[in-house]
Amino acid sequence: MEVLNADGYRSDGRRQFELRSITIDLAQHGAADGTATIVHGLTKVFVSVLGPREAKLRSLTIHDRANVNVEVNVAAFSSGERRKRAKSDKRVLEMASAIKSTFETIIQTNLYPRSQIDIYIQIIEQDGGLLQACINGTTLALICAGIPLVDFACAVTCGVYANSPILDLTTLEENDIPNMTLAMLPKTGSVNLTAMESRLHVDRFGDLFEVALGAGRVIHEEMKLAILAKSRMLVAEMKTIGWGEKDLVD
Amino acid sequence: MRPPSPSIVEKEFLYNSLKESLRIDGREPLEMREPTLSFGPELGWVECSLGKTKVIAQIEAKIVRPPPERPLEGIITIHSEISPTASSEYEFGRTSEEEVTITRMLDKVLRRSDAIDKESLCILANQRVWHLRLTLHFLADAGNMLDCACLAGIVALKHFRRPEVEVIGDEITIYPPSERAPFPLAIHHSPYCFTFAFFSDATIPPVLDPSQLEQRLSAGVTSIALNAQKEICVFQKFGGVPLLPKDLLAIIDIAVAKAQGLHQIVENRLKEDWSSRTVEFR
Amino acid sequence: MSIIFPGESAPANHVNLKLGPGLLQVSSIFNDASDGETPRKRPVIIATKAGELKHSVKGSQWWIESNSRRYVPVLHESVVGLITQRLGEAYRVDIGSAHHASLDGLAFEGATKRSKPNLKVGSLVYARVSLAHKDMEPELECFGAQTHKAEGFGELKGGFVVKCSLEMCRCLLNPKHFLLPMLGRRFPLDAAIGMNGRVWVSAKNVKEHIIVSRCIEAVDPDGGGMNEDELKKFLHTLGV
Amino acid sequence: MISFSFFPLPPEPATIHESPQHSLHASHDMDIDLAHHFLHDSNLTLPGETLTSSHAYMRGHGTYVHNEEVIASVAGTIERVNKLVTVRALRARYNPEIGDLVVGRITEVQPRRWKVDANGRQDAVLMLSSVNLPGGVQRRKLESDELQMRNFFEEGDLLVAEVQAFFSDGAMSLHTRSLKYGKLRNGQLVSVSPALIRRLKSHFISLPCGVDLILGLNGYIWVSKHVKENEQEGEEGFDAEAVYSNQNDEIDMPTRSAISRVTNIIRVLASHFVPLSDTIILDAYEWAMEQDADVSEMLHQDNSFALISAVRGRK
Repeated sequence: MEVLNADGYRSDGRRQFELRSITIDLAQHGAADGTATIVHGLTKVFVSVLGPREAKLRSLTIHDRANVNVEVNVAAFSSGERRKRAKSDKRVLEMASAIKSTFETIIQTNLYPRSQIDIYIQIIEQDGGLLQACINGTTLALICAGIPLVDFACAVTCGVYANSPILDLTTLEENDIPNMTLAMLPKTGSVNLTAMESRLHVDRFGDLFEVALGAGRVIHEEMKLAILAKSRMLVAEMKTIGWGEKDLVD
Repeated sequence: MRPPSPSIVEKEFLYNSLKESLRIDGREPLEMREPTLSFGPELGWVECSLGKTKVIAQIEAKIVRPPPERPLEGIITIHSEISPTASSEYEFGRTSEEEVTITRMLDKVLRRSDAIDKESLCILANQRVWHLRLTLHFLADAGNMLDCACLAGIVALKHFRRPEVEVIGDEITIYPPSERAPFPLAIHHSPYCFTFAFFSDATIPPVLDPSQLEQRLSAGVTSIALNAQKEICVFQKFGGVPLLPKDLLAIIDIAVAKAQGLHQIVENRLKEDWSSRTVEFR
Repeated sequence: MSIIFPGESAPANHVNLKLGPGLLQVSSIFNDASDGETPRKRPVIIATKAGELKHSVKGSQWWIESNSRRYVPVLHESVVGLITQRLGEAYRVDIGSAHHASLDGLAFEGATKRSKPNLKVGSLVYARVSLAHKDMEPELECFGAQTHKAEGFGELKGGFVVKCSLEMCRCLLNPKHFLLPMLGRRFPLDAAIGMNGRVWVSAKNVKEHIIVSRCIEAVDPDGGGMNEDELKKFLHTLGV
Repeated sequence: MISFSFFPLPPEPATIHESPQHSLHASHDMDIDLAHHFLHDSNLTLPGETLTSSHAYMRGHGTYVHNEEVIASVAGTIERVNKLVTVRALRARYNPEIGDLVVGRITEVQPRRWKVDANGRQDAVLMLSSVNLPGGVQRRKLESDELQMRNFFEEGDLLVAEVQAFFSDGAMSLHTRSLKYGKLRNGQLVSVSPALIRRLKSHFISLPCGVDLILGLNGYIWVSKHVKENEQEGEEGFDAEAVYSNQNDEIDMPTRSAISRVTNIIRVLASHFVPLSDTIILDAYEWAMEQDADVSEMLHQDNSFALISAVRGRK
């Protein structure tokens, strides 16, 4: 499978630094505090956030901050062939603990002692960039839930083919070339998560980081636009039927 | 009873001492504890300890029929359950987060990185292949069991010898060590894992091979597994204090330097043990 | 020095015998065939721990010297505790024993309903065991038994805490032991030694704290087990 | 823990944000900061956006200070009140203040206190000493009261109470020591986002259609049968059986349909993020009566849009 052909196109027609199309739906679902669905190309993830709320198990509470709890559930139909994953599948558990520690530093947990913030991630379709979609979806859902964050966490996958970086990989590309998922904080341009499990020479990392941070900023833009659109819509709704002055005491 | 989190006195003392680049056990911030490797009677049995952290790795091989989807490759399985013997933090039955991290890291460092050539483990295509079973026992957790386990795993694989096997037609004869010298595994490269602990206070430098107190008080760890040929197999930073790319590149360079040194220590130790072993064969 | 193992009987008999840790009185049936009478029950002292059998000069007090790390609370022993939880008035304190001890908010010198020390979760206290019973949770107090004065008890601020074996703590409390005087000659140092295997140390700077904690770990029978001159050489390598 | 899920509501107007492929270039010359110029025209902000320098302004809710900059930590509207800058999140969990009227559900009975789910960050606490005891308002608390706490409130009971204080970790302490507070019956609970409920002079509302409303500031709203003035438990006639009884009165059909109609109105208004007040609910109710649409159909997409535009029209 040729990752990048002679005139610089990839197998799905994208160019080297081109990201897949992103669709973000921030509609409110059920009793969750914040919900978000994000689609990167064909990878679709639904995240719902509940909390900060009373912890189910008092033993899990921490006396000076909130306890972040992440659960990832992979739909059996999400990848090519149907595969029912056991509850104790180590790969899924590792992804959940990676997301948990990524957001434990971003969420201002010290504001909610002895409470719990639950993040439930449902993977609906996967075509590469799974951890990327989960992190971006979680950022959106947390913001929709009104939970204070230090910054967005914007994740992107990047690989190396013929010594030059490639962005936002599909499953085929992920299985073929060495790749890494990277999550960054746009405000400080610092890296919060890196996950790489394929062999790559040390010298490639320099420009890999640089390109990945650039891509992170672009994804940051898309997420900002989506949230602003929703915020403006909510504000507009509240303004049209304003308050009769007489019955307001403020 | 989960061990209580460290006291405020220990927390403040650790931060102050690290600000002066002093560590409680007298090491430099970027100094790794000297690994001591002691080998068992059989080949493929090693007890590796970093300071008081101790892990035993042991390899068994048996011949099995390969799964239909991979007829030409041998099978490597890794068993790494952390029992309460390591520290009261771990409970039977419940997989702790630490155990998930270690198990996944071993899988990435020893299996997914193709450190061992699986084709060489094939005896007779889709008939008989070698099944290597690496079992790890965690004896004591004095911090950074991850690096200790990875080191024990790779050293055990390098120390293991499998019996010589001859195939005529589809008739397989296995020669016990007393008859023919046992065969080492085909190892492409040997990756070593290095874990750095970072702290929320930016003035505190990152610390290599954290002790238990440093690990518990750190604001996130970053693990890098790489071989002596400067190829990184795993680069894993799950959350913790955000770092600028230049800081990440800095610790990569440190890990590269450390890998050379560690590789040398392991090779010498293996030679030492090999020379002391008299394998007589008729 | 006679080593005794669990189950062996100890030659301890005295009119008012006092048994220390590791010894147990059991009444076992002796069919003492020699004097032909019916078997009489005679109290026998057996050991329940392995260690060195020791007795006081007059032979009225017997005990076994053994080393362990799990602390069993004993009345009026001073311990270094870690506050793990605050329940209304009282604190729950971890002293390394089987159960958490409880320390009342008013168990401090001069504490009244209004003015009482406000300890946070995670702070260290030096306290005296005021209740130690095998069926009840141990209780602590932060003042002397008779004088009700602080006598050094209360919150421990700054410094560093070292974990070591119980025997090491007993050695440190023994004035004739070489370690503390040797360190004291090199730099000023104060320490709160808890019988529960935790020693709080306070010195001028970080380097000295590290030296003290490494020396304690080196001399600890469970750790390095160094004697006096080995320790001198070790101190020399530390540049002190 | 009993939690509520909504009647399947029509999704809000499309909040789907599409970004076609071609616009996404991670090339380095990506300088048009689309979101940036949106930010300036409205006083909306996002986490990570710098608001002002921390010398000029004091930081309030929804912000934090880093390198002498006040930075937003939530997505919402910026409010600058002389020297204080705060960001009010559009949709967030209930942020309690002393004196707030809240509706809650008992989740647990503990020694001398009840734990109450009040849509807060932690379960609120209702001390036994903060409730009215049978036999006169001023009666002192007895030992026997502690043993029969379930005669007052038990798990699952709904109540209306007032926030009287906060614990050190921010948990609310409630009290029901007034006759208008206490156990709720004869009605239905609906939960909306707390941002839609503003502080009103009185949160006890009687609609002319024979329905009483309690707008809890924590977003829990109780819709119940109207209780006439004289029937309400008078000051002196305080009898325990009435206040803590779990028995619903007889409710006739018209009142039942009125209650469900009002509840559906609230659900439709909330799903369109329309702030709630008695005038709006009453307008909507009159409109709904004119359409004499069947109560259950009110939640259908077209009906709810019709209702919203009608209510907007009458403003």
